[in-house]
Amino acid sequence: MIKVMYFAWVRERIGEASESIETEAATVSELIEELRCKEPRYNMAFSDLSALRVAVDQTLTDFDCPLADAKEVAFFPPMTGG
Amino acid sequence: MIKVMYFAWVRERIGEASESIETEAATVSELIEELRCKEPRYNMAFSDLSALRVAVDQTLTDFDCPLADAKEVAFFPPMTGG
Amino acid sequence: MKISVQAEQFDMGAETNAFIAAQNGMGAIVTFSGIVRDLADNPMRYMEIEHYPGMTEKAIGEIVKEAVSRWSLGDACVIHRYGHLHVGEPIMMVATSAPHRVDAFEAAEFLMDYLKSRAPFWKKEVTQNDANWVDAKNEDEEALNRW
Amino acid sequence: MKISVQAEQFDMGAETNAFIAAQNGMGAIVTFSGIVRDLADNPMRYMEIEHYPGMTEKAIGEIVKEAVSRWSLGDACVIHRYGHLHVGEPIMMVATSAPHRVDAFEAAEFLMDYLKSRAPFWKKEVTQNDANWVDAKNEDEEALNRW
Repeated sequence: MIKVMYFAWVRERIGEASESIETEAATVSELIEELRCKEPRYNMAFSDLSALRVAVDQTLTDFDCPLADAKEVAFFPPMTGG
Repeated sequence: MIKVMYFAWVRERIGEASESIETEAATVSELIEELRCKEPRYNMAFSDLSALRVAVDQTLTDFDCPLADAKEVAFFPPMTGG
Repeated sequence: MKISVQAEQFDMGAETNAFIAAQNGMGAIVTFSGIVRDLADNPMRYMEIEHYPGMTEKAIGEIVKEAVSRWSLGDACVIHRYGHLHVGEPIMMVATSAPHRVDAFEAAEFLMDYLKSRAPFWKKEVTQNDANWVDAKNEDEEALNRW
Repeated sequence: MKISVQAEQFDMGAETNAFIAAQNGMGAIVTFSGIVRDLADNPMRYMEIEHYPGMTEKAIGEIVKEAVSRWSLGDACVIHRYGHLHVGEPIMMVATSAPHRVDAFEAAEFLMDYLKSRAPFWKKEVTQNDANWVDAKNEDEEALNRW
């Protein structure tokens, strides 16, 4: 079980802030493919990966990142702090 | 008559903050030569011109600056504000 | 080394004075504060800032640690708000202290550049008619290249 | 555009808040303050700052005018003290406001670099045993070359 979190417009498009997912995905990319197949709202949220960023266990990383032992994966647009 | 002012260690070496001087000096350099001839304390204060800065009528300038119409000439070390 | 991620307003002047009072032997203090600006075309009702609790504090902590390792600093402070903010309110501040001004300035700019693009905050501008997530700017991403 | 050359202490926090309160539509505020540091080897009794009344205000005014012409600023403020100052007291501050952070930062650094070497102030450090005029640093003169 992995906790998957969504922020900003990713959260709004998917319609929830977080969910627990049973997955065998070995990488972030594989997890994204699984999610896109679930429902159209996921497919839409993940349609342009260049507009998305990912953090695994609260560390910013890229889509190749392996998920072995990962507890928390978060998807969000580029950050706009400051 | 020109008002000549001294600041920081130039003031301390010469022993006064300002004086009025009757001069025909055409430039700052000529004024300095006149002052150096006055008394040893002036000669000492002006012995190393690379350690001095000059302002004519409250504007930083260089030793070639003409004194025609000048009302106020000030000598001081490099500034240390901020 | 104060890091605070908070919903509450804060008083820039009071935070500045508290930061300065805690310094010892530091000749240079730099502060930056970001203020909510109104939109050019459409009055903003409020700004909503979302963040990623847990990761936010961790990311800011790492950015501050990096600044302290790169410059000769006495101290650094980061305060960043989330939630509902109104026009004119402070969004965030950073403060740095150093023996000399170049370190204090550079470290403050470094902190700001990284907080902009690497701390998990997202701004939404809410007007009478609509609500838009603020787009990240290319120039903010490019600003990281100078460090 | 506040410029003050004064003997009196000032309150950094209060000045920062007053500066921010006077802004309109500015997203970025930068402040710098310089604090009297003690000497490494010898406790300082006080710092004496001499200045050139008249020229000081004029020189600072020209430096501020130059900053306003070079960067997109909302406002700028310079406060600089003279006379007797004690360790830990603020010597001076600058504040800048701008729509965007890069302008506010660069203008504040420009103001500091020019105030250091082009405003007629001279610092003297007075200890129990002696009193020394602070030497201008080559690096401060060189800092002007980047602008």
